[in-house]
Parts: sequence; C-alpha cells; structure tokens
Amino acid sequence: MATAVTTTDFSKAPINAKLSTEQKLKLLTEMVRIRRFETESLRQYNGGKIGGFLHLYNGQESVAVGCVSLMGDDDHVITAYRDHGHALAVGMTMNECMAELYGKATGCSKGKGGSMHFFAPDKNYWGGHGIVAGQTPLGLGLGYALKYKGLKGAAMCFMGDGAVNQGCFYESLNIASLFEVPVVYIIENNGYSMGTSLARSSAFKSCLAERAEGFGMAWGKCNGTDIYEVRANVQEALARAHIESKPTLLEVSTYRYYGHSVADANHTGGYRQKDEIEFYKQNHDPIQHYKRRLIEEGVLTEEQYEQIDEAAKSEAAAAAQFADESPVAGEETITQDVYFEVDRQTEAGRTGKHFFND
Amino acid sequence: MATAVTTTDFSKAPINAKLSTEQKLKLLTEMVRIRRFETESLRQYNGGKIGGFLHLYNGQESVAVGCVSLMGDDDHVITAYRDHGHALAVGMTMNECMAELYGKATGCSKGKGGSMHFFAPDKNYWGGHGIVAGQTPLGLGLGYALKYKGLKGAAMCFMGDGAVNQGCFYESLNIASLFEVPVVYIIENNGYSMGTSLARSSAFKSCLAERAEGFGMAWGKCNGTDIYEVRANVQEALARAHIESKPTLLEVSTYRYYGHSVADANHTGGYRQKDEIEFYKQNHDPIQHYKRRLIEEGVLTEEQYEQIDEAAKSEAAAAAQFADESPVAGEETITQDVYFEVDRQTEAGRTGKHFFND
Amino acid sequence: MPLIEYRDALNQAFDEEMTRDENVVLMGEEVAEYNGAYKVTKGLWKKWGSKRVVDTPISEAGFIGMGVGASMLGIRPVMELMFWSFAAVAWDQIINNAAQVRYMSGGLINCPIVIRGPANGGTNVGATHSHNHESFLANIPGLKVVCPATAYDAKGLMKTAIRDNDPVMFMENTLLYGEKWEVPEEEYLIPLGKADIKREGTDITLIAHGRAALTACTAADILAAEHNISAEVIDLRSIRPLDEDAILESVSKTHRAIYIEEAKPFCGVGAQISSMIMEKIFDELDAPVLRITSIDAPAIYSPELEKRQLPRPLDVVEKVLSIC
Amino acid sequence: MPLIEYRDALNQAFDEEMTRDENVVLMGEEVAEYNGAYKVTKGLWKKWGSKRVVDTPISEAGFIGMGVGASMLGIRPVMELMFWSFAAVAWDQIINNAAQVRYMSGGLINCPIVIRGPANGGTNVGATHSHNHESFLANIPGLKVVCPATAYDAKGLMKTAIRDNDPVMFMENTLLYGEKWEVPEEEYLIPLGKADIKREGTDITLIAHGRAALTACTAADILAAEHNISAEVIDLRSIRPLDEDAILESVSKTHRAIYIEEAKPFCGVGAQISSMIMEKIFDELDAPVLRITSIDAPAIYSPELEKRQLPRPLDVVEKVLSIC
Ligand SMILES: Cc1ncc(C[n+]2csc(CCOP(=O)(O)OP(=O)(O)O)c2C)c(N)n1
Ligand SMILES: Cc1ncc(C[n+]2csc(CCOP(=O)(O)OP(=O)(O)O)c2C)c(N)n1
Ligand SMILES: [Mg+2]
Ligand SMILES: [Mg+2]
Repeated sequence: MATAVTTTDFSKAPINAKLSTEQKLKLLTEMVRIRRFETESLRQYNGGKIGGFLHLYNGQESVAVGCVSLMGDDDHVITAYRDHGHALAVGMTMNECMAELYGKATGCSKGKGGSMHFFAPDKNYWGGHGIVAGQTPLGLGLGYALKYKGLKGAAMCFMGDGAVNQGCFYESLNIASLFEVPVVYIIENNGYSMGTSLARSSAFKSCLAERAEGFGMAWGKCNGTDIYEVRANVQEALARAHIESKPTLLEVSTYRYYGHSVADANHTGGYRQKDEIEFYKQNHDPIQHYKRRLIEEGVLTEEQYEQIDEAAKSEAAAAAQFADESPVAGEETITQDVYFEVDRQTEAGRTGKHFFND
Repeated sequence: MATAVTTTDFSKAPINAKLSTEQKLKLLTEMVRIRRFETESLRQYNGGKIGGFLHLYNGQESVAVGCVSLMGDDDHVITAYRDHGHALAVGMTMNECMAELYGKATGCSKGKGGSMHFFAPDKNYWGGHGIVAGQTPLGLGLGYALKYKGLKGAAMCFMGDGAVNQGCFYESLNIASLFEVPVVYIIENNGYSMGTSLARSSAFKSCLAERAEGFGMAWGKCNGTDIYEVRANVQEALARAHIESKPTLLEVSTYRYYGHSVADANHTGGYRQKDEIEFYKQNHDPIQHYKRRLIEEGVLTEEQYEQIDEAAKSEAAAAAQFADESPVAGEETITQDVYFEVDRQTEAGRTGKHFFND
Repeated sequence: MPLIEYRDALNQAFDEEMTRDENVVLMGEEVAEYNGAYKVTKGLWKKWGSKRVVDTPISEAGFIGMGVGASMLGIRPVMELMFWSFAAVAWDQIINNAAQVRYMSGGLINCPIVIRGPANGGTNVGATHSHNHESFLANIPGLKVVCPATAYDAKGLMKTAIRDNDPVMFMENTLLYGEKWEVPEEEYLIPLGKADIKREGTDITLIAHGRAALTACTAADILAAEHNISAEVIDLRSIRPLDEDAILESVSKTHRAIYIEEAKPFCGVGAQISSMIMEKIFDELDAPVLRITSIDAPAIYSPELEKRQLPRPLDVVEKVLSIC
Repeated sequence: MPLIEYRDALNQAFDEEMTRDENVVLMGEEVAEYNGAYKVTKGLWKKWGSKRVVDTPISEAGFIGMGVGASMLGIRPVMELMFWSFAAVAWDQIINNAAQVRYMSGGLINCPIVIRGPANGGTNVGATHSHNHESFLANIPGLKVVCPATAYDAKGLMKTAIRDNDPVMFMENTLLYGEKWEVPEEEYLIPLGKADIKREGTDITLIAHGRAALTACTAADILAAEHNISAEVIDLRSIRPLDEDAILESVSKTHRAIYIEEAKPFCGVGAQISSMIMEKIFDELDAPVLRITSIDAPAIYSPELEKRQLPRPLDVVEKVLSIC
C-alpha cells in the first residue's frame, strides 16, 4: 500500500493551495526561528553555558514545521532527542526552551529534562525522548487514547533513520495496523545515525518506510526540501488517521548540517565529506528553498526575509539572556516531580516513605 | 524476493528424489517417535510425574524432522519452548528427554531446565528457550559464529506465529540481511499463539514471512503436511545460507492437536472448535500423509508401520520408566552449573565470593 | 465474610474500578477472550466488551509502552504481564518512560498506569519464568511497588493502585491465585505504604513481602507452639512507598529481626530493610538482622529441588532459633 | 610507568587480547569506523579490520543476543553498549540468555561474553542516560559485575574479563575516560573478586565501587589532613564475585564503615554490603554501617544540580564525622 501524492508541484495540493499569505509567512518564520534558536544554542554550548548533549535540527526544519502546521486540536506530537524544532513549532517559547538547555528553574522542564527532554502537554507535545525509538510505543499510546476517547485526532510520532532498527518500533507497527490506531510514524531520514550511513545500518527494499508493507500498513516517502511536499504527504496520512482511523508510515528525506550532537567532531571529513554538506546546503536547504518559492509567488521580498531572520536572531539572543539571568532551582527540588501524589501531598503521598536517602 | 519451489509433487525435488528407502523410513520413524514421546509425556504429566509447563508438538512433526534431516555437520538448530520434537530429531535420546521432564539428575539438563529448556550442543542443538522470540538473536549469533569461523554451515532458528510480534526478531532480520548471516528463520505457523488466532495477533500482507521483504531478505511459505514439501523449501534456504551466506525467512503452515500447553483447557470448543482439530487430523496429519505416501511408493507396508509405531510406543514407555527410576540430584547441585569457573574450580572460580546465601 | 480466591478478589477490584471510572481499561496477552492465562480477568471481557478489555499481541515493549502513552492522555490502563518475568522485554518502557516521564517533564506529565501479573518462583517453570524483579523496580524513583500476600490485601491494594496517579508495579503470585481468604462484601481500600502486622509478638520481628509473609506466619505459629517464641510478622504489602515506621516500632520492641523473601539475596529487599534498621536503631538491636532468601542460583526446574530453593517455614524457624 | 588515560588502558587491553586470541571480536554501535562514541576503541578497526571490530545497527537486543549466541559457539565477543543505560532494551538477552543458558543446560553451554560501556551519571545527559544497573545485574546469579575506578584497574580487569569463561558485565565511566593513571608497560592481569585497598587506615573503612572509590579517596585525604581521622578505602573493583574477606578484615580492624556509591539507595550495593557486614561481624561494629548514594530521584539534567545529586567528598567527610 505505497501511497504517493501525485502532483509534483506541491503548491497545487489542496492543503497548500488554500494557504493565506499570512500562513505562508508563518511557515517560513517558524523554520527561520528554529534555525536561529539552534545556532544560538550552539554558540551558548560552546561558551560553556549548556551541559550534556545538544542535537541540532539545522537542515531539517521543514519536517517539524510542515507537520505541525497541519495539527488540529486533537492532533498530538511526540519525537526523539532532536526535539527543539518540534518544540518551537508547536508554540513553545524560545525562553523556556533555552532556559531548559541552561538547566534553569524557568526551563520548560524546570531544568530536569535538558535538551533531549522538552515537553508541552498543553500544546499536545509529548517530548523529547532520549532512548532511540523508545517514543514509538508512546506515540501508539497517544493514538490509542484518542481513539478510546472518540476524538478525531492523530498522533504524529517522529524518529530517525537509525531508530527504525529498534524492535519496539515493529511491535508498534503491528499493533497500530492490527488495532487501527490513528498514528502517523514519520521517519526523518537524514542519512546518518551518528557516524553510520543508512546503507551501513539498514537492509531494505526501496526505502525504510516500505517495511510497513509487511504489516499491511500504508506508507510513503517524500522529500523534505520542499515544505509543501511535506505538508501534502503528511496531510494525506493525517486524513487516513482522522477518517479511517488507520496508521501510516512516512519517510521524509532530509539532512542535518551539524554533527550528530555537538560532540561529534567526525562529521566533516570523517564519515561524510564537506562537499556533501555543501551540496545539501546549496540544493536542499528547506528555508532557502521556501524563501525562493515565496519570492516567486510574490508574497515575500528579500527585505521582509531579512526582517524575519533578524527578528528570529534577536529573539534567540534574548532567550539566551533570559536563560542566563534565570535562577537555578534549589537543591530541594531534586526530589520534586518524581511522584504526583507526593508533590500534591495527597493522602497517598503522605503515607509511607517514598524516598530513601535517610 | 519471495522464493517458491515450483514443483508441486515435492517427491520430485532433487533433495527428496535421492532419498534411499532407509532414509525415507527414518523420516517416518522420527515423526512417529516424537508423537509417541509426546503422548507418553502427556500421560505422565497427567499422572503427576512432571511439573511446570508441557507444550506438545503433536501435529507439527514434519517441521522438525524435515528440517533436521537436512543438517550437515556445520548446521545448527535452536528453537523455543515447544522443543521436544527438535530435540528428538537431532538425536537426543528419549531417556534423557523424559528424565528432564521428571526433573531428574539423568535429564539432559540434569533437571535444571525442564520441558522448555532441552539442549544438546554436541548435536548442534542449542535449545529450548522460554521467552517468546528470545532465541531469535541467539540463532543469529550461531550463524554469525559459523561465518566468523569460515564454516559452510547455517543456523536454523524456529519460532511460532505469535513470536513474530516480538521486536528483537526484527532487529535480527535487519542484522541478518545487512551482515549476510547464514541463518534460516522458520516460523512454525500453527495458527494460534495460546488462545489467539493469527488474525487477532498479526497484521500482514499475504503472510507473516512476507515481512522479510522490507528487510531485503528472501522469504517463502510452504505447507507442513507433506514432509517432502518442507524439505524442498528448507533445502533451498540452506543452500542460500551455505553458498551465498544469505538469510531466509520461511513460514511453514502446521497445526497443533493439543492445547498451547497441557494447562490450556480452552482449546477445544473455546478459541477453536473440535471440528477444526478433526479436519486437520483427517487432512493434514504429517505422519498419516507420509505413511500413505510411502505405502503408495511401495517402500512401506501397514505391518511395518505398526512395527515402527509399536517400537516408538515401547521406547517412550521405557523412557518413562527410566525417568521414574532415576534419582533426583542432591540439594548441593542447586548452585552448580551457574559459573563455569566455579564449577571447574579454576583460580577465577576460587577468587572472591560468587554466591550470597550466607 | 465470604471466602474468596485471590484471583477473584483481583477480579472484583477490576470490575469495581471499571464501573467507577470509564477510563480504566484492562490489557494484556489473553486477558479478554481467553479470560486470562490464570483466569484473573475471567468474565470481564464478556461483561465489558472489547473496548475495555483488550487482548494484545506478544509485544510487551509495544503494548506496555502503548499503555504508558495512553496514560499520559488520561487513560488508566491496567496492563497484565502474563508473568512479571516478561517485563525483561519491556524494561526500557517501564524504567525510562513510565518511571521518569513525570520527572523529565518537570511534573507536567502523569502516568497513572498499573502493570500487574504474577512474580514468583515455585511453579517449576524454570529460570526464565521465575524472576523476582521487585528489588530492581523499587530501586527506581518514580515507580511504586506492591506485593499483596492475601486476597484481602490484593483487592484493597489493587483498587488503590488503579486510583493512584503514579505508575504502580503490582506483583501477584501464581501459587496464591487459588487460595482463599475472607474478603468483605462492602467496598474497602488499602493505602499503599502501610504494612500489615499479620501476627503480633514480642521476641522477634519477621518482616516479609508477598508469599514469604505467609511463610513467616507459618513459622511464627510453629515458633509459638513448639519453641515458646513470640514472633511478630510484618507484611510490608507495599515495598515502595515503604512503611518504615511499622518496622522500626516493632524491632524497637523485639530487638531482633529477620527478613524473609523469595527473591535472590544480592541487593534484595531484605538487604535494604536490614541496613535501614541498622542505620536507624542500631542500639536497639540485640542481634544482627538476618535474611532468608531463595538459594542463590537461577530458578531450578526440578519440582523436588525447587521446593528446596525457596524459603520454607522451617528455614525461618531454624534461623530464628540461631538468634533467639 | 607511563601515565595513561582510562580509555587508552582499555584500548590496550582489547588490542592485547585480540592479538592473543583470534576469537575475540569487538562489537557495538560506532565502535569501528567512528572509533567509538567515547574513542575507547580508537584505531582498532583500522588495525584489525571489519571482521574483528564491527559496527552494529542501533539494535541492542539484536546484537547483544547475537553476541550471546556467537559466544555459545566459542566466539569471545566484547560488546559495547554506548551507554550501559541502553541495556534496558536488551535486558532479556542479558538476564535470561547470557546469565542463565549455562544453568538451564545443566552446564553444557558456556557464554564467554563481555558486555561493556559507561555506566554513570554526572554528565548532564538526563534520567534516561544515567542509570546505574550494577545492583540489578549483580543480583542475577550467572553474571559477573566489574566496575574499575582507575586506568590500571580497567586494563587489568578487562583482560581478565575477556579471558573469563562466564558473562562479565563491565562498567566504565565517562567521567574517567580522560583521566590518567600509571599503567605498567609489561602485561598484567587483575583477578575478578579481589578488592583493592586504595588507602590504608585504622579509624573507619570507606567501601565503594567505581568512581565513588575516588570520591572516597579524596574524602580520606581530607579526613587525614583536617580531622586527624585515618580512613581505610576499599575499592571493590568487582561486585560479583565479591571480596568479602577484604571488607570483613578491614571493618574488624576499624569497627566502623560507610558504603559510598553513585547509584540510587533502595536495594543498592551498599545495602548488600552493609547488611552483610552486620550479619557477619555484628559484634565488631562500634556504629551502624552507613551509606551514601545519589539523591533518590531520577538523574536531573541541570548541570549545577546534578553535581549535588551525586556523592561529593564533603558528603563523605560529613557522614564520617557523624560516627567518628
Ligand atoms: C537504545 C539506544 N541506543 C543508542 C543510543 C545512542 N544514540 C543516540 S542517537 C543515536 C543515533 C540515532 O540516529 P537516527 O535515528 O538516525 O536519528 P538522528 O540522530 O539522525 O536524528 C544513537 C546511536 C540511544 N540513545 N538509545
Ligand atoms: C516475552 C514472552 N511473552 C509471553 C510469553 C508467554 N507465552 C508463551 S508461549 C506464548 C504463545 C506463543 O505462540 P506461538 O509463537 O505461536 O508459538 P506456539 O506456542 O504456537 O508454538 C505466550 C504468549 C513468553 N513466554 N514470553
Ligand atoms: Mg538519522
Ligand atoms: Mg503458534
């Protein structure tokens, strides 16, 4: 059941054709905001302000923004550790995100989660998960809950091309197909899992998404350069979820400009050549592609673009300042947010000992 | 890459055509021995001589016997908990198997493994594994070791139709295909995982084995009624492993006459009807089918068959007596066979404390 | 009060909580049409239908993770592991997702899930099927761990576990499913974190969880009848949260204690309780706190030998006599 | 003696053992062409090629199980988990197959595998990536568990682990990879099951494993310099097998002990050691054996707070002063 949107000019796809100028500019703005946020966080990481890992989303912006732009009230999102793009796309503020990277009390997870663990359930955003593919059964569960509650929504569950080799993903595909769960799995295929190219990690037929075929599930593959193409394909999958309550596995070709994480020094000249990165930047950059497109469409000027970019840059810089000036939470907060019942001091939370340091 | 042996009269397949009368009678005899062993163990279980679980192989005999009959010196076998058939087929004695069921010191695992955990590494038989699909990465490892050592062998790894929904199986398929590991995965599809029919446990396209397609792996499906058909299909997969060092996923349709385990009271009139069992016994019994075939071929008479059957019956009864008369191991053996180094009292085994009861 | 089987007490708890809250859903392998491998969910699929009682494929990581995800959106899944031993294939979903999603989200997400099933040896099903995971799971902050020893406890604790807003790991015992205890007809709840004094005594405190609590009771009876020793038996019922007060109070009275459990010794629950007692009331102790556990080897199949591998009442009696 | 980084000491161990035995094969994610996520296997793929140093897909259950299966046929795989935390997705393969196949086969099958990688918090990678599994794994009879604290120990223990015929769980530490220690140029082996007295002392025994042993050493230095307290530091090095004699001898001399570890408290290694000391030499104790662990919550990301979550030398000093 390979599915493919047949138009090649994806601006003609109904979901794109009906976009207002404002909506189009918003798509562009969101992609630019993500890129500027990432670049700023890289700078701050290098300045020693941020700990742990930092997995940047630069180059992949069309995927998160394209998908999230299609979300209705009952559509939900969950992803892996490369989660800043999705977070900003669903409407989390740069301030709370940057403060989380700084490990500050004002961070979206109060400094408890860090880069890999952003969450905003009020915006239907369920993280941010560090264990490769560990979020794939959770995404299934979100879809399951929606169906259980009789809501016409879907869960979009993102993952990398390396993540497809974790077993729980196939357990999820089978259950999704068997139970007709409205979940859309989206493989952001950026060609590498850390230093391992797709060809060295996965055996497949025409593409990774085709593995869904054996589970009787709809699947498709599209290119992430053009946000219109992403939207057209994802829209179809969402409709399948909303209308038929059926899952889809979609693979989106994309590329990351930086290393796997900022600790990955091998990514230029090691497992991939500098030319390759340049080639993608020149020919497949989703922001530049969409910018050109919107200028062609006559809804954007170079000056406007500069304004958008400048605004995003300042917003990111301000977020860094906000994070820097925010306080670290007190030591006593280390044991908060472990148990609901303890935090609320319910009767359950007050009965028996929950923590064992003394 | 679906593969199919094109002959429909599988006796004509070269691997079967070249069988001597003696070899044919051996195939029949092995199937009959398994059935008699199982029936005897059921009787002893009901008599309270055997504990825990007992998963009988009655109805599926052609699979283990057909596959094992093709093994060369460097071919290996591993399976799940429904493991008596494979054990007898590789040449384990009824005595050591029955004694294991009795939990006696003379059992193949000294009474430590029980029904689900028979092993005979000297006969290239690696068990007997209780966790559903837990043996599938082990089977991969056997194939890996063969290739590493430069041997022209294959690992045959058996599993049930319910086991295909454990994630580690897909991790194994991907690695097998990517690394070109000489492993043959064989799904013994008996239509049910405990009380759940295939349709209620698995979403698939034409069959379970087709799931291999998405991993770029050869696959096939055949019927287990005719042991010639099993042999012809498995032979092809073994050749692929031996010659090309490539894996195969084979699905064999078969049927179990008893419940999932002897504790399963629901299996007639519950999740399946008595008629269904009768239908299979009448039309798909691998022993009856092969018996008729050999009579047609003129290499077997009814009397000979009776003799084979009687001999198997007596052998099983004698095994029960052997097991009954065998001693239970002493209490001190409980902590033996945990660590190689301790058992051998090597320097490593004598350094530091390994057990913590006192 | 009617005498009820442990399995039926659980069954009543499910039924009552399903009536009370439409978001409670039972899931697991064979729980619906087959009535459960151990018949704990008997009749519930027939009564409640396929939406509320759901058979899953043999995909523990997949369906436990699905339950965790659904619980984040407010469903209250009660997930059966046919054996707790099979948690090994769903370990990541339990210790990372169920246990930690609240923390990593700074308290934004709750995970009101119950994961349940039998967790015990003693049924000759071999090493792969006889794990006791309670010490591992109770080590993980974010999880709660409950091990009821009687039908009464099982029902009261299960109802509380289902209403609890944190992930509760609920460990039953196949050897107890068919045993009967008095269970009141009117509704009751038992809080997590409250131990039960199953025998009162003055000379020594026997502390235990799960089926070992019954072993301790039998031992206490023998000690009273044959050795004139009055043993107090504390059944923890819930390991995390833990009723430390009950333990400390009792040992402060008896000055001697033994922990009995069916798990393996190294870093077991007994090690935790024993070292806690020493830390807190060292001066009250007239003898070292001792431990009785399963014999330290994988679970043996042999029915005769497995009986010996697990703690028996007479093992307890002997150990008590060594320090009393 | 040359000063060598902990990671390079391990690297030497691999190289030497690969030279010695053609069945030794290194496997894991990014261990070959990328030289290892933490560069522990640097240069080995280049030297030994793709047969001996193998990159795997992100399929821990699949490749760890593959290693177990290969080891049954005599291969000696040294498997890297990029983080020991990821063992959660391979748990079943480890606790059932690696640990128990020998037992269930009545001793017919051996599993000479090493599973290795970093197992620690303290690097701000959050709760999912900072698990300490050593207490769980050491609970399982059939497994051996090793936690070296220095480059010297890491090399000597790794060589022994590779030659050992049982499955060895080898736990390294990302915070130590870049630290240097003296490592002899000539070959040496360190047996599993032998603790190392890292400081001699007379007033109290500090027992620890892994990086916490270094914390204990720093604390001992402070105690000597500032409080005139002479602390003996015992680094277990190997948790199972365990050098009980070393512990009991030392505590019989000092009459006081504290266990320090970076794991969570409930049922930790400290609980085991503390209760063991009480059981065996209760009368030698002048004070309760105490424990210092990570603060009992999932690992926090916040770099400032995570420093506080793990035991610091001053925490040890303070605890020592409370009983000395
Ligand atoms: C179970 C598990 N194994 C390994 C890792 C370490 N790891 C983190 S990301 C990663 C690569 C994943 O690549 P991919 O899925 O393609 O996602 P991308 O980073 O390209 O977005 C690895 C190996 C992990 N976090 N979890
Ligand atoms: C991980 C795991 N989950 C559940 C079980 C319990 N269980 C044992 S066999 C079985 C059914 C397996 O069916 P199938 O794979 O079709 O094999 P068959 O019994 O038909 O030979 C189940 C659910 C188990 N042993 N391991
Ligand atoms: Mg990738
Ligand atoms: Mg089956």
